[in-house]
Amino acid sequence: MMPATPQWWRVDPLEPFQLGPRLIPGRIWTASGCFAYGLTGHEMTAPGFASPFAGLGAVVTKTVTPAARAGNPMPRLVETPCGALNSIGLENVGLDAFIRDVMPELEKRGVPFVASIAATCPEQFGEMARALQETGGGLRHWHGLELNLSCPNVAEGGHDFGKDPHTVAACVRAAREQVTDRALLAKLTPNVGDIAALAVAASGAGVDAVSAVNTFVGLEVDLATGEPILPRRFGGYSGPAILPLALAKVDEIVRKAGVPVVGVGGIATAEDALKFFALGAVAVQVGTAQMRDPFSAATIARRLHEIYLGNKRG
Amino acid sequence: MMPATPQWWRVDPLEPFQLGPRLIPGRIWTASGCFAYGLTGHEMTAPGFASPFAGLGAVVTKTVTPAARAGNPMPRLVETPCGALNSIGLENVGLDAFIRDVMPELEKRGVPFVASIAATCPEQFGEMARALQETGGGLRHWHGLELNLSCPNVAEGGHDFGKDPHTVAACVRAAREQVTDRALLAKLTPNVGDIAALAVAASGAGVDAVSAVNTFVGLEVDLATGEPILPRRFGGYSGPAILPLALAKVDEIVRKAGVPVVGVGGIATAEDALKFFALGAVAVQVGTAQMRDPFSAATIARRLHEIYLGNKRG
Amino acid sequence: MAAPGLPRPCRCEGVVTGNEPLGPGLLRLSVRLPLEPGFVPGQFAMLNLPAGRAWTFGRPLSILDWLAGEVSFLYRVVGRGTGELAGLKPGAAVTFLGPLGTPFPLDLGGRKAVLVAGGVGLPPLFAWRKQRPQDVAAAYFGARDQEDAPWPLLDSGWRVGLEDLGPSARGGARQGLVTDLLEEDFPADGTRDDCTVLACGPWPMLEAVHRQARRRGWPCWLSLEEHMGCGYGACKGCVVPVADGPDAWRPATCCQDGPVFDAAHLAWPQLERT
Amino acid sequence: MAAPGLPRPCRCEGVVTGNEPLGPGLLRLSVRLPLEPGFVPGQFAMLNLPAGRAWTFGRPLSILDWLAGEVSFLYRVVGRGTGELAGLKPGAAVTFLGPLGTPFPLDLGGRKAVLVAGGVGLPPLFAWRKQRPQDVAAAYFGARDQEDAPWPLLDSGWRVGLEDLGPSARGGARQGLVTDLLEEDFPADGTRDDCTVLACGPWPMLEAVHRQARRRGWPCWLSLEEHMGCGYGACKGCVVPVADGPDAWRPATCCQDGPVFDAAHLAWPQLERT
Ligand SMILES: Cc1cc2nc3c(=O)[nH]c(=O)nc-3n(C[C@H](O)[C@H](O)[C@H](O)COP(=O)(O)OP(=O)(O)OC[C@H]3O[C@@H](n4cnc5c(N)ncnc54)[C@H](O)[C@@H]3O)c2cc1C
Ligand SMILES: Cc1cc2nc3c(=O)[nH]c(=O)nc-3n(C[C@H](O)[C@H](O)[C@H](O)COP(=O)(O)OP(=O)(O)OC[C@H]3O[C@@H](n4cnc5c(N)ncnc54)[C@H](O)[C@@H]3O)c2cc1C
Ligand SMILES: Cc1cc2nc3c(=O)[nH]c(=O)nc-3n(C[C@H](O)[C@H](O)[C@H](O)COP(=O)(O)O)c2cc1C
Ligand SMILES: Cc1cc2nc3c(=O)[nH]c(=O)nc-3n(C[C@H](O)[C@H](O)[C@H](O)COP(=O)(O)O)c2cc1C
Ligand code: FES
Ligand code: FES
Repeated sequence: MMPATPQWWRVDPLEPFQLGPRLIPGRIWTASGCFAYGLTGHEMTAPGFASPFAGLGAVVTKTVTPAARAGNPMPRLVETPCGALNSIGLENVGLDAFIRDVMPELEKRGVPFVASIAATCPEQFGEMARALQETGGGLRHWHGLELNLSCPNVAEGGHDFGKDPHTVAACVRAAREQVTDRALLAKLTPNVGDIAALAVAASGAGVDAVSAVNTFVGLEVDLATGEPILPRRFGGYSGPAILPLALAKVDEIVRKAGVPVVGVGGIATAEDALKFFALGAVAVQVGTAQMRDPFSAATIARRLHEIYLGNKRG
Repeated sequence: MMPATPQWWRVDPLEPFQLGPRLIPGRIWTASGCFAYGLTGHEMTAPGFASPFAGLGAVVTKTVTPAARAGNPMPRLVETPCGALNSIGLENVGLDAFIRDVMPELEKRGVPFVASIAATCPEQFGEMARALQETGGGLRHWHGLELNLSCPNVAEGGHDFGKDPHTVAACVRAAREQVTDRALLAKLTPNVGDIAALAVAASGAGVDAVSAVNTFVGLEVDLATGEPILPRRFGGYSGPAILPLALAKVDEIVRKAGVPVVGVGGIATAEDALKFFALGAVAVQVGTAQMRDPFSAATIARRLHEIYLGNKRG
Repeated sequence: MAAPGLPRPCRCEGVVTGNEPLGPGLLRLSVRLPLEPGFVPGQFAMLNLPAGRAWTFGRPLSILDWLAGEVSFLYRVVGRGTGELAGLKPGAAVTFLGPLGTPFPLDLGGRKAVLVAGGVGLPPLFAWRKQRPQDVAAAYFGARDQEDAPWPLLDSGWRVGLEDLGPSARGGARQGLVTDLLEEDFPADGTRDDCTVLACGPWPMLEAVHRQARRRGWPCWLSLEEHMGCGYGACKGCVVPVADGPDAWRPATCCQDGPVFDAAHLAWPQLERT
Repeated sequence: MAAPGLPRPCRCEGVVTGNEPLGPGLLRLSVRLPLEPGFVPGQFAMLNLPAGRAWTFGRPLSILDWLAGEVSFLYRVVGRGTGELAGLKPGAAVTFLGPLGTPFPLDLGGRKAVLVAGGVGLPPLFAWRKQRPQDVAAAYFGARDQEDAPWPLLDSGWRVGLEDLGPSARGGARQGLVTDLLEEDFPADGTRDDCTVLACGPWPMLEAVHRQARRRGWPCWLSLEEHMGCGYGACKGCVVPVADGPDAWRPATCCQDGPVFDAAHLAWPQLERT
């Protein structure tokens, strides 16, 4: 009982496309935090696939901060009937280790990637961007920089940081000054009343696209105790449950702000991805589904390629 | 594989409780728009139940506006894997017919009810409240007034109306002046960055509790056409998918604003309801689940009463 | 409120006793229920799966028959819900809310019924004919082709029209639309003015049948289909425009005011626009 | 990355070939897979249901055995996932991602293994014993009571300790904890210093076993349990604190760096705090 193949789909997700100054290898990406640094899962096999990286346009790497972070206490994940809450707390190796260990390895393995960074002020974003540019400028597989302006799990600043259009603009500007020949993206929080305003601000300050959306603030209660399950009470809600919410946010941005959007949120199948493309997204990212199945994004890319070929012939 | 009976639950949901000036018959309510005007379903039977109204603390009636409204074109509902989008567009009989036909009938049948109203400016809220008070003041079963400050489906004003704390306060004040001996509630939109600020405003202006939350803005795409399914593009997202989001909003209000909350959003089982009570909600409303099964709220009330009795004995 | 005289709807869990295919993607589902309020032809039930696997909303299916504690349905697999229904084996649990809605009139005030059923629109008219055999002037069933027709339900009392007759004319089926058959049997020359049409099926068929009824001066009752949420008048998710004075209309619920409407009460300009 | 020398994990769909109860809420699941990379004892798989009914995250289960295209698991029903697994009949589809994680060492450098298993912690040690029978000095299995023990898996090579022995001493079971049995067989007097402990089971058991190993100067490998999202190192949802220099610690992943850890590498102060 699959819906009929959408006749309107005439784009090859495996075809490189221009995003700002950069030609990106494809339109199906993995989302930050759900596929680590793109160095995990290379050895995995599945019937018909060379690896989970087959056909990926980019891996958006786990957000790194200026210094390494140990993240939040356990439990960090709560499954819900149609999604999950996470409270990883931005555990990451830090910018230096990322530049030193991760980037060269991605380059060596030929993994197309977009680096994701978070900081607590515009200046820091600028410094991180400069550091990446200095070392990464020569890398063939480094395609873009995503500014994570929205992680709801970080105590210092994270929460309200990305909700203010002025701050968003300032962070973008600082990064854009440093990174001019790679695609620059701002990842927006959906936990605001007017996400289009954030997109307008980011666009005015020079991003090539916004990534929408990051997780929604959610909470789950432990019935045995009556207390929230996650140690920080709140977590980021992701997975199929948020698909209609993410689609609404993307539509708002596309129609009100006219800014290119990379769609994220609840994508688990090719059909889910198509819904974002139908609204005008230029690419999509697969998050939670990639955790369940490392071949999710590769499967989506292949299936959309097949639909594309079918429609081209037909 | 039910979670163990929560030992901390020591409240009888069937016991009347004080909410502002009014003693409300119980803590399990139905949500506005999901059980019509409380005049539907009386004749229904289910094994062990006298009617779907057994044990209900209140029916929050469908929101009425000053004049009758025909609502939006079809389709008005889209089912999603874990919830639904609706775009009813506030179809309602209008305030006059509500006062003339609905209220006396509810009184006659002994249905405890909270009237829900929506208007486009504070003055109108005041006038509607006065009209209700004039006719309803003598009714035994009229327990409260819920101001719907958040319907995302109404073109004129509805969308951004309830997002501004000042407007919220003004509407509440206008209604409070007229209705002093019934519980006054403001139903808040979750589509804002800071719902606690709305709750603070509503509380400062005199509500006895806030109802949180109304639906989240969502969108679904028709894959055949690539267009949104709903004629107004967006719809209100409800059902189990929004439970963790609603819990987060309620927790924010309780802990940041300290305002009494009636919890709404995704409740389908007694366990779901308990999660809201665990966070401090004084009552809960059942919406989408009541549409699937008219005995949902009654079943939840009975089950929580049983758990209460068990814990009292134990 | 259910109109007076209608059975009280019940909400209960039932057990599947049969789910046989009557054609490709066409099945008859039988469910044993603990309660049996009975039904009037044209009424439907909201079926769902039990907690844990339930869909957000039930699926409306017309009641085909209800005998000795067992209610039955005829349905076509079109999407998620009917697809999952088709996978149920005897013994599986389903939830039932029904009977719901305003049915076809049983008393036609002395007129004779012309029953017109298209595809899975058969159940209400099958049930009507079963309850009032003596009042039926003619019964038509139309479908796309042989595979589309639930043959075990179609005894010789039904004249069957198939858009695509195919090689073998099973059960006396004829090539053509039900409206062609009706046109043949009842010329619009005023000779037969004592009938009432009762119809259920796809929208183009209902429109055509309605035009035929008007030309013959027959009363006409149509069972309409709308996407539903609650099925019992609680959500206003299933509206049908009905006339409200000249040139004006108002929304009625398909689930409670309908699904069966007197065609004369419908707001045709609004209906035709959609 | 899987450490060099480990089999390449695969993601594929399998078919349930068996799902027998070995006790109340205790089952052995067998699944036929199209690929067979093999496994090292201590590795696990993420199991899930196919699209449409899948849980957000797979459920980690240790691999018990893998023979002739059929992989098997021993599991206890504790919640939604294992509850739904228990309902699967032969022929049902499941998705499989595995083998995953860092296993127990197979080569103990000449030392003898003392295997300690608690409840559903049995699979890794069952598999270890099957692969290296000659290297086992002793094998202990502990459980709450008779009903808690998967008897068909416990041949006479296992010394069984039950907290509540009950009326009949089945399979030579003894009253008491596994640590009591170990204490009995291996007095902490230095007479037996050539062993290595491999343990998997509930946390209090692991802590106790670790203390016993330290007292005897034995290396100690523990298989830990944490809630998991991805199971393959992608999400950092399953961290275990490991020592990082004196007094410092860093998060390691239970799914990739573990589930088996050298007890000497764990950050015990942090572990004991949780
Ligand atoms: C009063 C009434 C009686 C009906 N009786 C029958 C019957 O006897 N036999 C039969 O085969 N079908 C009948 N239908 C149509 C049947 O309800 C739909 O085919 C069914 O709901 C499709 O569900 P799905 O999940 O398989 O399809 P999907 O398209 O996946 O469903 C998505 C949503 O749309 C709704 N929907 C989709 N198609 C229809 C439709 N045609 N009418 C109403 N809602 C729809 C579903 O209920 C669901 O909420 C009846 C409809 C109504 C309103
Ligand atoms: C490496 C590893 C190997 C395991 N091997 C086995 C085994 O061989 N046999 C066996 O019976 N159990 C084993 N477990 C525990 C098993 O994974 C859980 O019992 C199971 O995930 C519970 O799922 P549920 O949906 O039934 O429970 P729920 O409590 O409903 O699950 C909710 C969530 O919590 C997680 N969760 C709950 N309990 C545990 C737990 N103890 N450990 C990890 N996650 C948990 C679930 O995976 C799920 O994401 C293992 C755990 C790990 C980490
Ligand atoms: C476990 C987990 C970790 C995440 N970590 C990050 C992160 O480090 N940076 C970031 O920008 N987004 C992070 N996200 C958000 C995802 O990138 C994505 O925006 C969100 O999960 C919605 O998409 P999904 O529904 O496909 O998962 C994380 C999400 C999950 C589930
Ligand atoms: C069909 C439908 C109609 C609704 N109409 C109204 C309404 O008129 N007024 C209102 O305040 N909320 C309305 N709501 C919102 C619900 O009252 C409730 O706040 C929301 O659906 C979340 O709860 P739930 O997940 O239990 O449905 C409506 C919801 C649905 C699904
Ligand atoms: S389906 Fe809810 S009113 Fe008809
Ligand atoms: S479960 Fe995702 S890193 Fe371990």
